[in-house]
Amino acid sequence: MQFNSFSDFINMGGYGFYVWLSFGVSALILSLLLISSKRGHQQIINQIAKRKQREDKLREAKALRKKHNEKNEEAKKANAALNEVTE
Amino acid sequence: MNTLSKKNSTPLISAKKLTCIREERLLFDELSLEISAGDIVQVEGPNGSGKTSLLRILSGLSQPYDGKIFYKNQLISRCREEFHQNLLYFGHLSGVKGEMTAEENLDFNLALHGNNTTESLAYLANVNLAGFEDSLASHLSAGQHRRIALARLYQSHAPIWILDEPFTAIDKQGVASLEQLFIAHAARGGCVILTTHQDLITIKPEQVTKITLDYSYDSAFD
Amino acid sequence: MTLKANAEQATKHSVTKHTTIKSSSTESLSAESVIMGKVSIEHISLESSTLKSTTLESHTQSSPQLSYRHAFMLVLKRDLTIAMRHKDDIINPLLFFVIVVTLFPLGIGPEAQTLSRIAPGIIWVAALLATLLSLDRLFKSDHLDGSLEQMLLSPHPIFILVLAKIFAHWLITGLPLILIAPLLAVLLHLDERSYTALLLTLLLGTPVLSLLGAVGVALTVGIKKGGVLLSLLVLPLYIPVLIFATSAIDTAALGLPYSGQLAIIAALFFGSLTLAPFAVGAALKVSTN
Amino acid sequence: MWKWLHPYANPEVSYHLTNKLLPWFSGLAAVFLTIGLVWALLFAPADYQQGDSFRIFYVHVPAASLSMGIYFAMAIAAFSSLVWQLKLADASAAAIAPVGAAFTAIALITGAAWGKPMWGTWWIWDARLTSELILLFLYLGVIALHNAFEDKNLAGKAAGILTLVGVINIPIIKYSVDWWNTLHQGSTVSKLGKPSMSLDMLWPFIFSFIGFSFLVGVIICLRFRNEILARNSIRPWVRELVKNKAC
Repeated sequence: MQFNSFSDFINMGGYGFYVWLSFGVSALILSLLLISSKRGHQQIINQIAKRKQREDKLREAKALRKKHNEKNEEAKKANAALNEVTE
Repeated sequence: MNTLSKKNSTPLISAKKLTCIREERLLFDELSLEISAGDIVQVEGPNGSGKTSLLRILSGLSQPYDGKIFYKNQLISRCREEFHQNLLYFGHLSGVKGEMTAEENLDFNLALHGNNTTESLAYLANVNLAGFEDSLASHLSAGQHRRIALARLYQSHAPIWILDEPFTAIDKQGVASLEQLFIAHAARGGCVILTTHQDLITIKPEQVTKITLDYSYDSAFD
Repeated sequence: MTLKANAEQATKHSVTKHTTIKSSSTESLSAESVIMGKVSIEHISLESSTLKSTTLESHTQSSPQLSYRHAFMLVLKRDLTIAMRHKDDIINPLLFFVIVVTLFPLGIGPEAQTLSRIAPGIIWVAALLATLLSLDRLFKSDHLDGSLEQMLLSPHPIFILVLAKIFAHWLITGLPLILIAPLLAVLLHLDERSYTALLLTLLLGTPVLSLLGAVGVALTVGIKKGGVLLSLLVLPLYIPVLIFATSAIDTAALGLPYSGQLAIIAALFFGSLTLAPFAVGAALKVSTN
Repeated sequence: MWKWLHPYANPEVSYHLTNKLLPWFSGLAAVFLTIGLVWALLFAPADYQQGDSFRIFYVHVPAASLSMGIYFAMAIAAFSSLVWQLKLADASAAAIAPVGAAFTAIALITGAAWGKPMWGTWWIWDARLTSELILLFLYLGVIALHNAFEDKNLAGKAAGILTLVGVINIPIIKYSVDWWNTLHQGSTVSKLGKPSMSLDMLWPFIFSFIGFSFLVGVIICLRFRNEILARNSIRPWVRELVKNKAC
């Protein structure tokens, strides 16, 4: 142990400001990078989930419309048949 | 029906299992095709379905996400020079410089692709630009720009024509004569791959093979 | 008109089209309209048979037209033509160069001694910035109007075309800088012994600026607001040229030999001359993707 | 020769590989960094000339040497992406460049903080600091270029080309800056001489260096994992994964 007391340790033989500045800034930058990289994972997963939901919706809408169209066609045919009959 | 498989000769251009992803959207997946001499292929699909992407990938301008393109069964990256010598690509942009005259533009385009430039005046006449040879292209209209670029078709010895919307800003007469050019080109052993929003006028449906792109998830609105 | 006659007429026209090309536009157009009107199978087959004379032979060996020199000259001539018809492209960077240099005495003070001390640095930094300013034009307009993709699709090796474009760029922007530099050196009281050094470093150094800059432009040409980004990419790469060029001029002012620095700049020139075109080609392929 | 690389070129396999590596790297980084930095701050002797300010050395030097090393790692990845068409390597620029930039920034800041008590000024145009500054510009250029592209695959390729151009230039820049610095020697008050390190100084240094290296590994794995997911978002295995993990 190089230091006799805690205040000695903080003081760093008069260079405390510079030493702690260096260590502090390094710790800050690295932890920010680490946290943002870690959080990015969940963010990306959520993004993909959202996109998937949207695509599912679109696909459903498409299927629905197709069905609707088919129904319309059928109705038209039925109508035409009806018309023929009535004529 | 003009089928692609009928011919036994090696296909001019073929693609194996192409996958294209743009802006994290799957445009097409595992698309394979073979195009031989005599084929006229029309790529169809709604806006944003990847028609242009497909043509650019086939021409080697864009890299597919996955898959390979072959020119006469050779990977195009392996025979770039030969492939480009036999390819004529015409994109959305006409590649005409406003600072040069119509003739200079055509001459440059022809020479760049290794063609003769001695008859370029006649080609300009072919696309109804006679009399405009000496006008700076910046004084000409967008349609005239496209016609300057299309004049190259009359000279090209390249068997593979890849044309992205060649009829944009071209009048009906011009479209018809271009279509005749395509038919003639196919008949003399070339192939034409094109996209167009307009209906083909003189090329009959049975002469055309269609590739329809409609794979995208977002196409539900079309 | 019968179908047969029509077909005959079409044949005749297609023959004239391919033998005597100099038909007037109206004539060939009328032919087209006839073709358009009634298309028949015979017509197509006739057309194709007449066209058979010019059957499509796949090119396997390069024709004499495809020589490197031919391609180089072709692109060079085109770019110079465009530049000559667009003279402000030449004049503006030059004007910028002159104005930046004249700002320094106004900002620092007119003392001849201070000025002559910092003159090499000023001239070279201004040259860097002027080159940077002009770089944008190297590929941008070609990219916007589609001629860049036509060049990439030409059978010529890309590095030849790129080299021609860079050479044209240097002729348009680098060479005028060299010509006007002595004048600015006078304004900045540059030591008389360093004039040769200034010219020699500019002569060897400005091509390096164009070559390295081309890599940056090729990378940013597809990006909408690439201008600021370009300077961030390119300026760090310019540092070695700046250091050796200014040091050569300083050394010359002391009356000492500066051939060492010149040799290094020459090495940088040849290094970038061999490597940059390939990097530019690869970057253009990505940018036009 | 490169066959063994192939399974790792599969995004799914490498995603799970990074997941498996992460706890190991994190653990090792934590252990080595704790030992190294506690040793450096508490037990290592003060330098007889520079006193306790020498303790900055245990952060500054690992950061400076890693900042250079990370660039070379990025260049190797870029090379394999462009030459062997390894698609995974495209993701490397996005994964690695910010880490490199962070370490370069740390090297610069700690260098300035070390320089103030030693040279009496925060900044000095010392050869090493100057090349470090230029290295930071190179990193920022790669990051900016990557961000400027909409398409991630293209972004990776463009950044890769820039990285390769940069890696050729780094030795030239470094050499020219060194040369420039010796030419203008007058401004340098006292250079940080290479102290002949005693063993009690060397060991904490080695520990903190290894610790920082593992930390780099951890961050790169984390970012690489994110990039793989983002680039393969339409693949079934990603969809499956997302179904289980989305909130």
